[in-house]
Amino acid sequence: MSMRELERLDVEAVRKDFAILSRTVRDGRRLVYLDSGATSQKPRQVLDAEREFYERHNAAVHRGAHQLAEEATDAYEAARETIANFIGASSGEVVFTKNATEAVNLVAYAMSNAATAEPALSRFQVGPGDEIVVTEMEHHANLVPWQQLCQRTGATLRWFPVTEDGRLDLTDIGELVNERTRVVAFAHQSNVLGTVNPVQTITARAREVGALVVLDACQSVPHMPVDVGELDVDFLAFSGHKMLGPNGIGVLWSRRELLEAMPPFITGGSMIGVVHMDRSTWAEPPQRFEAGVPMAPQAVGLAAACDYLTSIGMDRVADHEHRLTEYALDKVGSIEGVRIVGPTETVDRGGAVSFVVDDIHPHDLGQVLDDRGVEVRVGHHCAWPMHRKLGIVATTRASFYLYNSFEDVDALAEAIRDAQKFFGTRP
Amino acid sequence: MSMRELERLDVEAVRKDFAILSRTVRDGRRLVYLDSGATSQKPRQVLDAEREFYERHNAAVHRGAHQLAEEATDAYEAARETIANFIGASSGEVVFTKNATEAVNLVAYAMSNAATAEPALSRFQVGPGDEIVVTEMEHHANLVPWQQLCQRTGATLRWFPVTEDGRLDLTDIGELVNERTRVVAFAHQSNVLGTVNPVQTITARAREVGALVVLDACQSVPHMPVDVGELDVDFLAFSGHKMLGPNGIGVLWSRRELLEAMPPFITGGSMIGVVHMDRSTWAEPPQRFEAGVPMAPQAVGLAAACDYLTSIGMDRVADHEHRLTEYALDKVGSIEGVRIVGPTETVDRGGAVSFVVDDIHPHDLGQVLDDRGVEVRVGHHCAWPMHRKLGIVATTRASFYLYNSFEDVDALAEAIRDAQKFFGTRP
Amino acid sequence: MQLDAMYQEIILDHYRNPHNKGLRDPHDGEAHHINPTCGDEVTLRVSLTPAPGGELDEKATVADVSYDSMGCSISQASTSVLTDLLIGRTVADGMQTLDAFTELMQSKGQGEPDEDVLEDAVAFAGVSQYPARIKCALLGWMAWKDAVSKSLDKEGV
Amino acid sequence: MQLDAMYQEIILDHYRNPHNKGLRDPHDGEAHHINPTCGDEVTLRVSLTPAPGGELDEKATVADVSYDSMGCSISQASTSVLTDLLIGRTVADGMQTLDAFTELMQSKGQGEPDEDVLEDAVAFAGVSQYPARIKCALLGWMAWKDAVSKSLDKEGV
Ligand SMILES: Cc1ncc(COP(=O)(O)O)c(C=O)c1O
Ligand SMILES: Cc1ncc(COP(=O)(O)O)c(C=O)c1O
Repeated sequence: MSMRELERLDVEAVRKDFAILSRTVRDGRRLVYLDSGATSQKPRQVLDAEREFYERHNAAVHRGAHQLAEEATDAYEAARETIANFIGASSGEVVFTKNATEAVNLVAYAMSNAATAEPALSRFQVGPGDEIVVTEMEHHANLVPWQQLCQRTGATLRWFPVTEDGRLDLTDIGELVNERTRVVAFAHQSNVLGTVNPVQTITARAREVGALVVLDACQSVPHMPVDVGELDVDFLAFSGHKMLGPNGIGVLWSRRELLEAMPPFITGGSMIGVVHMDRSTWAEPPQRFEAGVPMAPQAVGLAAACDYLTSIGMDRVADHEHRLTEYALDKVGSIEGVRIVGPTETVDRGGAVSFVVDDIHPHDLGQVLDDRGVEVRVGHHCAWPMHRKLGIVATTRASFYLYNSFEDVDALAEAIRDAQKFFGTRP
Repeated sequence: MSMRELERLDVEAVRKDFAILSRTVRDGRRLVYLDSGATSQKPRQVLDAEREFYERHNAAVHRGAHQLAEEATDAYEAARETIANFIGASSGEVVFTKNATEAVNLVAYAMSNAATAEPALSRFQVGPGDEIVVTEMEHHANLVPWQQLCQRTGATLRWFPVTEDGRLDLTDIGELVNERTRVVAFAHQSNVLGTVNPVQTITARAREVGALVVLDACQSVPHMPVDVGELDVDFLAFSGHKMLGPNGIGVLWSRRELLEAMPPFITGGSMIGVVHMDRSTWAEPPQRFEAGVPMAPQAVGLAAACDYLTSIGMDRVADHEHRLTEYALDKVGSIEGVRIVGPTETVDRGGAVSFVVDDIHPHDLGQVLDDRGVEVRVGHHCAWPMHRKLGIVATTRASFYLYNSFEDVDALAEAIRDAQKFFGTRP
Repeated sequence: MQLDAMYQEIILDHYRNPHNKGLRDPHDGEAHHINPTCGDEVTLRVSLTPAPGGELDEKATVADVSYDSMGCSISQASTSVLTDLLIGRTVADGMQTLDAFTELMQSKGQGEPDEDVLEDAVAFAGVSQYPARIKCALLGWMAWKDAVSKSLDKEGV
Repeated sequence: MQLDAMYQEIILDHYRNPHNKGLRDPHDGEAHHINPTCGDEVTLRVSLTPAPGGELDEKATVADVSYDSMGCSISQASTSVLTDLLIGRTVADGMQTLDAFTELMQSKGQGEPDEDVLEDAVAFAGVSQYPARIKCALLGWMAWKDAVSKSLDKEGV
């Protein structure tokens, strides 16, 4: 950050763009939405852009030659360009999927498809003796697809352990990532712990052994400036719905050269070169990976979300969340009987704050919070093995976004104390 | 139909619900949208339902315990119920996908996944010596995934030929569908020819040999009453965007018992039973097949589309299109130099009317039509092998829906004659 | 406040002082159930006594229900209430009670529970207003159903 | 009417009476390109003459371009115009013309084509307003580029 401090984000102004934030819940309580890690709310600019597409330009993209089809195709491809710019990529490197989960599966299935295909695809092939490395803090979306790839191909899954304080244990990286490793897949930022992982250290080792690097950026792209040019990974996956965009759209980014070499995943219309009854060839990327009529209105909505975030500035969004997180770690962490799960300092840490409260099960805690209008998530947050490793069944997670205010954190802290009173675990 | 003739559909009233239909194209021409076979337009009721979800109830479904998450989950599951009812199914048999293409791929990949899994899944396993039967009139979406399944497993692809007049040639059905056949996949209605295929004849034979039947209902569910109880197929796939619903949502229907036995396709969050680092178990269907945060707003929109169609009555929609098709076959078919590709009578035939015009390439024809505001589709319509079989490179297709009027057909016929004049092929 | 409707005293009592908790032998069937959304678990055992001269069938009596579990107040309390309700009843009666309880849970707060059948379990009526918690309330009951059917199966073989 | 801007007389003339059509020998390279959205095809051959004392490189002269094709007026006419423009020119000149033509196609109707370079091909300016047709106009040109690069490659081996 420059000398001049970053101008602060105007939360009240931002909140006006989100109609849902002015509704009440449970007997007229103000909605305190602290579940953006699961899905974000959408500003009217995004909803308007999507609706405008439907009401003015709707047609099947890349399939028609009439004016509506032209306009729809233009809108779709312009959206791709905007989204590519948002992550410092070029548009030919951005593939649209339905969510990040599909994006990770796309890579994992392309790899097992390569296993039964021509030898030219050997860089994507895995089999017995090969290893795939993940981490113990992965979301199921970046774990189960790799388990399944191993199951289909006979490769072996290995993983970085998580330390007690919620960081990756890289002690054995030299052994764990070795010449048998074909893929290293990990989260940029943990959706439970908030931990921002050391991309460069891991990527550097992966490069030494020639492994492909898959980065789950679901919790980073929405919350901090991300530039694929700086990251030096091979694949990057994220979801639109977590970054103010519509549901039903996700992104797989990869280097052009890799996409050009990679076999397809879902097959059907619009992804083909030539089709005969018994064989087909493929279109160039990104089309090769976008079979069927795509989610053009959602792409347009996601581009509007990128524009919205850009107009505020991702630096500013990150700064705002950083301050909220600092405040929450302090406010919530200092309540007697509350323990933060994950790093307690804001270094290399984003705005997912998970915690346990002595003698109150997260489900029961969540119920009291909900009764106070405070909407958090309880459970294992699709990171079950990590909870098991930390010896916890479930946690309560508050996660922030640009529309959250310091009062939201106050409401959270107060509701936690209410729950302690309600269940009689604290006076 | 009963004695009393079905009350006619009020096209003018319907058109008022579709904002886009009142726009103009190319220098102020009235928009004559004849490309609903590619994608349909959306009534405001659908767009309103989706927006209402975003502005009132948006949250990640099946993942939260707070009020918004409850409301979102209720809305999502109520939508599933509505959509299930629309096709005479129960909601536990309806799986949401991003489009019909994903739905077909889901079945094809579940089958190759079964091939590397426990023997208990043998009913889904295919391999060398096994056969999969499709037809020569399939859309790429119901052809390429089966080619790829064969490629992955060593099974053999076979197909029903298409006759000169655009019907399936069932002469060799007894040999083609035999005891080696594991799957028979075909379109309920051709997206190019309009042909409605004899489901019962094919299904009866498939049952004799114990093959699974996959029906591509992309062009039937939007246009005629479809009841899975009557069809006796195993899988049915269709897309929301072709039936007044949003993009980004499709449906795979299957019998509960099959879904319960079938292994998953895309893996990740919300589709699991228990997750360990090295292995996972699966949730019950339909969740098992819906990994990741789903497209809940789109499901809600699609349910609103079903409600819209139900309120008009699918009988009435079918009747309206039937009369439009009859009129178009006559009006367009009687222009000198025009040849209809596909059945020229309306028996077992839906409202896709494809044709060729002597000495005018479809691209050039489409250009003139577009100039007159008539939006049709030109090309192979993702049915390239069928065009090759019929000895045609490309066709021009007009396809109808409930918002099309007889004047739209007149505009089409007039524009075709204009094109003949423009290119000097007719006086 | 709606919270009180949900967390009735009876529920909190059972939660703080669960009845019949701990795994015991002998048992005829055991089931382990997990709530996949939060990871809560229950291991539950059933011991049955055949009706005089009969087999381990619907007419058998539930001699004991023992369990070990980890979870929220609702799942803990409902399993505790279950043991009170079902120990000493016939399997057939137990299944009826299960049906009544399941129906109550699905009533979205509109159910009128039969206190003669459900006894303390009527306290869970408020839970039915919170769809995400219904699974919690049913966790032990589903395990019971499973454990019983395993007990009967075993006899069947 | 915008149609006339697109279907200029020159284009329709070339469409009705294509120049240099038909596959001829000898040839140094051949390419077969297909437009995947409509199935239109072109097979195009290039015959090169090395510059005096030189090899088949950038300085070689395009001695002949012959082709067989199936497609719409735009793809037919643009391939015909291509042959007129490129036969007799050096490969380097041809590549420059290709670049100029590609740029024109991507200009969305805003291009100001250099008539000295593009000659008859300026008639295609109107096509650039119709994104779906740009592929048609470029089909033969892409095949030419491919066929030339195959010719040069061959020499390289
Ligand atoms: C007959 C048929 N099958 C499959 C599809 C594929 O549908 P989608 O592109 O929505 O997946 C279509 C439409 O494109 C179709 O008409
Ligand atoms: C870290 C992380 N990875 C992957 C996902 C999966 O995203 P989606 O469900 O949108 O596919 C999520 C969110 O659920 C996440 O937080």
